[in-house]
Amino acid sequence: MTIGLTHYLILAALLFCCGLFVMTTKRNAVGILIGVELVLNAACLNLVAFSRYRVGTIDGQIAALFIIVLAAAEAAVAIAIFVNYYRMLATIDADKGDELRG
Amino acid sequence: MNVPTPNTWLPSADELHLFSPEFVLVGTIVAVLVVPLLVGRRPEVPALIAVLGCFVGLVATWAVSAQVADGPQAGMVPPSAGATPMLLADRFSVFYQLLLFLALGLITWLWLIGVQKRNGTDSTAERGGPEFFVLLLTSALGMMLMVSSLNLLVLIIAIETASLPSYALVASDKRSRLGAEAALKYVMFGATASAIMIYGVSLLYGRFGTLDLSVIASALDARYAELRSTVATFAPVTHVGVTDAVFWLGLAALGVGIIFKIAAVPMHYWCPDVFQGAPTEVTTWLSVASKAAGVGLLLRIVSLFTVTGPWPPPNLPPAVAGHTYAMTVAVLVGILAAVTCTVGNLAALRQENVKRILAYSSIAHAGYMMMAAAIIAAPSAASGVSAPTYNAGMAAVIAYLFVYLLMNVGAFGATALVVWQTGTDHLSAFTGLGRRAPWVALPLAVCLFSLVGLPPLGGFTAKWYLLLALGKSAATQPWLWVLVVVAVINTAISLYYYVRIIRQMYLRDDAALPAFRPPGGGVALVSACAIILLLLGTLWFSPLGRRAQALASDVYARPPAAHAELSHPM
Amino acid sequence: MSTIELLLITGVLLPLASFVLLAFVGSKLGKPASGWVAVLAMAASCVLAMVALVQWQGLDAAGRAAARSAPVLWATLGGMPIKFGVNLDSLTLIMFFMVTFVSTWIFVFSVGYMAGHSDEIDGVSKFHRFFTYLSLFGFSMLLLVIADSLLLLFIAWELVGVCSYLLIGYYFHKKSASDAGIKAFVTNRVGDFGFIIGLGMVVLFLGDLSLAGAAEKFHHEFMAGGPLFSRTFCGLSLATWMGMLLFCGAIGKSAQFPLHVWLPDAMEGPTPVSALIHAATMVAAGVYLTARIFVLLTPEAQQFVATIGCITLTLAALVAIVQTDIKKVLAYSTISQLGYMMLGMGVGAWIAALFHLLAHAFFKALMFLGSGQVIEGCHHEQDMRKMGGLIRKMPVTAVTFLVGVLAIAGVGIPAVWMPGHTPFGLGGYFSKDEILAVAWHRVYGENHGENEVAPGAEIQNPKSRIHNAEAAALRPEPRTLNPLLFWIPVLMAYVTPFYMMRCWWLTFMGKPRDHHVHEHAHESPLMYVPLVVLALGTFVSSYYLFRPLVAAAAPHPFLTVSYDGAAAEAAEAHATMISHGAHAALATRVGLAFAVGFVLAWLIYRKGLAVGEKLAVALKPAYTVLVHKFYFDELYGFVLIGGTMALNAISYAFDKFVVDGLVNLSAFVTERLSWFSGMIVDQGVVDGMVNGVGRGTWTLGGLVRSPQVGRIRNYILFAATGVAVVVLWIAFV
Amino acid sequence: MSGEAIAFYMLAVLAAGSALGCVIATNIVRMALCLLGTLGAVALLYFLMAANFLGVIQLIVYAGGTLILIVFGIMVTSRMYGEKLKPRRSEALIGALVVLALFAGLVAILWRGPWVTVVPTEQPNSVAAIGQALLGTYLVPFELASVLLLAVMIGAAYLAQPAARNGRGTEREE
Repeated sequence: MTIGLTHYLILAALLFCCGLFVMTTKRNAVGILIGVELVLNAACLNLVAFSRYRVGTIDGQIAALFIIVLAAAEAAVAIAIFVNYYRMLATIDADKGDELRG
Repeated sequence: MNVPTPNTWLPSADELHLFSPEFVLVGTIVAVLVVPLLVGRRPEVPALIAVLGCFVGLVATWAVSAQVADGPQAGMVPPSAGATPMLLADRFSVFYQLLLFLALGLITWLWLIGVQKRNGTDSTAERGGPEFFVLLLTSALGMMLMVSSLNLLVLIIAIETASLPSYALVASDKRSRLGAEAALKYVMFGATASAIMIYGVSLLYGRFGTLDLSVIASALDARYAELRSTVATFAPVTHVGVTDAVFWLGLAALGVGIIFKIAAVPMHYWCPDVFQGAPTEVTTWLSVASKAAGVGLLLRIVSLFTVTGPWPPPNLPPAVAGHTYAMTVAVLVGILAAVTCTVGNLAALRQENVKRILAYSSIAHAGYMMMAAAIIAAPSAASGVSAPTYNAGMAAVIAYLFVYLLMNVGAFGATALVVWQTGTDHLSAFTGLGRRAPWVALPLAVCLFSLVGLPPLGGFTAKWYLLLALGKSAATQPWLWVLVVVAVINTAISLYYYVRIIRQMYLRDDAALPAFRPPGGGVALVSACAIILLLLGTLWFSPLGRRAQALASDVYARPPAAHAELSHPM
Repeated sequence: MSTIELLLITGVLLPLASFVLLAFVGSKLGKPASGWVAVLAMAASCVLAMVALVQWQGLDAAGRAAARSAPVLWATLGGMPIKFGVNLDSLTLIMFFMVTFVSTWIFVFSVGYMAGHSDEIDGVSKFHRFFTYLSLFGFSMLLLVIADSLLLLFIAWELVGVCSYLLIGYYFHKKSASDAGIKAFVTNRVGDFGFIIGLGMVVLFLGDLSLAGAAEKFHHEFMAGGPLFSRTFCGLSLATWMGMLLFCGAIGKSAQFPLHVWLPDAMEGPTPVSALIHAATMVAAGVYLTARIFVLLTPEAQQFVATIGCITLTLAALVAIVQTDIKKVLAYSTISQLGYMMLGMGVGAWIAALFHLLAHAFFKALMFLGSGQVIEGCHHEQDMRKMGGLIRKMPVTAVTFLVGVLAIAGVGIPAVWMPGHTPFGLGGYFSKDEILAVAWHRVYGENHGENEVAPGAEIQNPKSRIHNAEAAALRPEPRTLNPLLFWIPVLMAYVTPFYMMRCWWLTFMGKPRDHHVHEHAHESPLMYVPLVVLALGTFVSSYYLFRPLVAAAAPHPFLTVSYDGAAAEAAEAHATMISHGAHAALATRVGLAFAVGFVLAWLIYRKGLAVGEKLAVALKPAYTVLVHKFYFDELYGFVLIGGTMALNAISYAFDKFVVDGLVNLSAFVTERLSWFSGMIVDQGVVDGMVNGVGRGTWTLGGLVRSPQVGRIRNYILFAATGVAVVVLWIAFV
Repeated sequence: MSGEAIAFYMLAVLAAGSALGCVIATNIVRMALCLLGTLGAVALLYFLMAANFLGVIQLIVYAGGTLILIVFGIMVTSRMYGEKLKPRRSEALIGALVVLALFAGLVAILWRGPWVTVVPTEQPNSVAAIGQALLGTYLVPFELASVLLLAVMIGAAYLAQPAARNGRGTEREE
């Protein structure tokens, strides 16, 4: 059995779903961020797999490259906001921030 | 010295000129960073530079508008064989540049007033003048590129460029507990949405083998043509568009990112919380610019499906035409639009916080604007409608956005003045405002009535053009009537909560609350908005419509597949 | 722009100027001065209107046509020009005059009325604000009157709505007043909703929003059998729907069934506001609108209008019988009279309906101001049961009020009525009579050959060209109306004098029932001068001043029906006239209604006053009403049994028949039914519906925001659920 | 079973297992470790797909940069060590149901395709090719990303800096 596109896609889908689940269940804000990283990894895996098995250009790889950069940027901003949040509320529990509601 | 390899490429002067507004913005960012190092961190310095940048940017935009007068120009076409343009410049994107520069200028104004009014001088460093403007300008850059990108990768990066600085902006008042909470929610929700969107883009890449929107558009065309021939020979083919599950999945996931920017249902949850928690000038920026860019992007994406030629297609049985890509997208967008504006208006009814009311109102307005995106079929003479040369939906959105900018800047600006004075944004802070600060209350009332859409104000003009566009298209696509009815019902609902604020200002009073003198600059800002709204509803009623039509002419916003004039001889 | 137009436009702008002035420097002008500014502006408008009216009367047909100048292009909307101009015709002028005249005196009255009030609310003076709103109201109404485009009309319409909200809720610290303001506003929005959709249809199918242009296109469309007439929805042509939807606006503003609920509540506003809303401006706007869109109404739509009017006038008249609040009696009587006007519109009595509107404006303003005088004089006592015998303390008020009562009751001597002769009678006599006569004609009349148009002939009319075939299809033909639409209003014509006389008698005659109230009662000149003026106006403003002017403005002779006696105008040469038989029939049926009504009211309340004092102390008002409505109850019991509520009445009838006998039965049934229509229909069902919609929306609002729990993870979960649903849909559907 | 298949399955199990570990772990530090596992496995999968440069980047930027950032974030914000941040059981249940349904839907769609059918050619896959593409075809996103990174750095630095209270900023200058 040769490894084809679908294998990678299913793996990516699994990562995607894990990431989404992490985002919805982790109360630690950093945990939510980790979920986001998982989803982004799924997208990158998809892109590279398509690039490799179907398209045959390096476009997919380049896109994945940019997404890695974006993930880093996003993490930087998110961590800075977490630090700020932690400073204000003295916790990293995302559920504690529920003053804004209704 | 290395000899440049053939693939290394610098865009031509023409191309660079085409995107000079963006370059002006980048230049302003650098200036905002560098100049304070030279002259000191006074808050006026970065603001002044930003305003200056806006002016230069407007001039550049004007120059570009002359360049795109003949039609859309594709830009940044790489020299390699088969390469496709990355960016597009047309009147629609020029309009967005104009809008964003205008919004930038107004927000800068508001920020300056806020700095002076809110905390006194000792904390100006706290407000992070240069940092604030770097973030603001960068997000503006992202928003401009969102509307003019022709490539999904550029699109993603543009959206992130618009979003990431916005997250930071929400937390820019570092001593605000609510601001910190709002920023956390915003960044988390935004990261989720963009992650889903990126996953969707990866699927679209797999489906079409390209990230280029023009190629995707022509692939859709090809599929459409294939479909027509199939129908001619093997009728009936059912669910032609719907069988393409991967495509729809990718599109839906991409849509998640877009409607997150618009704050439409079901990705609207962040909006009220963030709008309430963010500093008011940032809220204004998000409600105006971020939303506007999202709507523009939606129109661009949706217009990929624009069916050129008569509608419904003559050789397609109506039952099948109902299942084409275009029809499905239109109906989905229409449903989202209807739900969005209904949810926004209903949820606003019971709010007690003015910023939150306005947040929900902005959700509702996003819904109205999305309705225009449901007008998808190109108007044509064959269907019996007199053929305008412009895209009615786009023209309506252009008019709407312009008015919306003024209404929201006015309403949020006045709210900001009250908030800075009283320290609270609860509805009770507005009690007796008609007596305490008549020059804030009156423009605010005008803006609110305009948000309702009462004549003779700009809001009415905007809704009028929107409903007119919907009604005209409904002549050939009767389902659009539903949207018209929903919009009208929603207007009636929305009246209630806007009038609540007005009632609080004029019909409630409490002698214990002192009158106050709002800062002159702030009064000037909100009054200017109110006066222009009044003019837009009266004297400038048809000029606005004409201008919007002109800006939406020549486009079905379908990116040109390739561009001969600008390709390089290299 | 002709002189007359200039006069009118100036007249419109004067109240606006007053509004702007008061809005900005009103607080500096202080208590009496700011009021006088508003009065001056309105009085100046009134003078201008009079000048314009005199000039207009001096012009012949050609001169009148020349006086109309082309409207100014304002905007072009998708190929449709939007033009604004003055809709110059006799109706505009007379309406303009009426609005300015009545408003002026109401304003004068207001200065007196508001001066007596503590105007400090939460420590902030509101006096000038009241006149600010009044000026804006006056401006909006005048703008509405001169508007020649449906769009401009709509704008003025909305402005009137906003002002009414502000004025009704003027005593905002009173929760009931604030709620009443909101109720008025929201109820009107319900009607406006239909209006807006109707406007949308006008834009789409006619492509012209000017009144004249839309009428022209409508007729053209009719001749061509365009989509407006060929397409149907629920069995009615789109044209009919369009007319009905446009009329929805009038339903809201003129407080027609089922949207009449706001008007009695609107009595929470200061009394001058009630007078302004009920007499000259807001409610009149609905009738005026109907008159202006009359040419866009198909026969089916007209029938709808007539039916609504009939239901309204019946319900309101019955409810008015049992009211004890003096202002509420007047409110219900207004609704009832508006019902008559709408009925008139619906049956084709265009001229009579507007005539009734104008006449009604005078005497209703008079009565409201009179009631304001009473309320003010009696220290804000509005309950008639505590009044009585006030004629000694307030002679001027009582006499002028009586003039109003006589006018609304339609006092006249029918025996003297002969075409061409001078009959005796007050405004309401002629107008209501003519409405009913036209209704009679539509039910039983015969079309005499003399009005037929030669085949193929085309009649030249200054307003529009109408073809023969169209005339045949759109004209209100005799014998096409449901007889109920004639008989119910006729019977209600007997109720009107009854409840008005009851009101007057309880208030002014008999022995004082509450000495505290009676001792302090007084009247002030500033407030009774307007009363006298309006009473004189009521005398003058009858047949010979208003009707010819209104008749000259009739939209098209083919579409309206009128008395033949007044067909002097050349333009009316081909109008549908009703035969003499109608007069004869009416004279015997309703001619002496006022007499019957008055006498019966006197019989009952003369006797009831003695008992009333005792009962007022015992606080058994419902019982008082029940016992002392003997003869009338019997009469109206039959009306209702014959009417739409037959089932209810019969069920009660059977219940009570055995026990109390026929007479008591009718009394009870009538009381029950008026209570029913008041409590159940008015406050229960319709209020419930309106409130229910409001509450439903409110609950829905809570529901919609309930996911906004404040926790980001849950937001993500909601969004993820949305995504999952979409994915599953794509995958498996 | 070919060597490629064995390698794929091992890496897939590692990636999926680490991802599931992220799901299960309640301790944030363990979650970060699991993320490292996933990132590494994905990087190796890139190598397997002959995207060597990308694999290296994944290791350097993602595992070496972003993850460090996350760990840094954890360290700064986890003063209350040992506090259990567990979601409610009902939330986890609903989340699990939603995600499982989503997974089923995704698999159903991904299984069917259709995907683009360009025959894969031998592609220039060297670092040089990628570099040229970045400065050629992808110049615009490249430059845009650099502006974005600049702004993000400034924003993050600004936010992470503690707020100066009572004009401490001016004190520092003195």
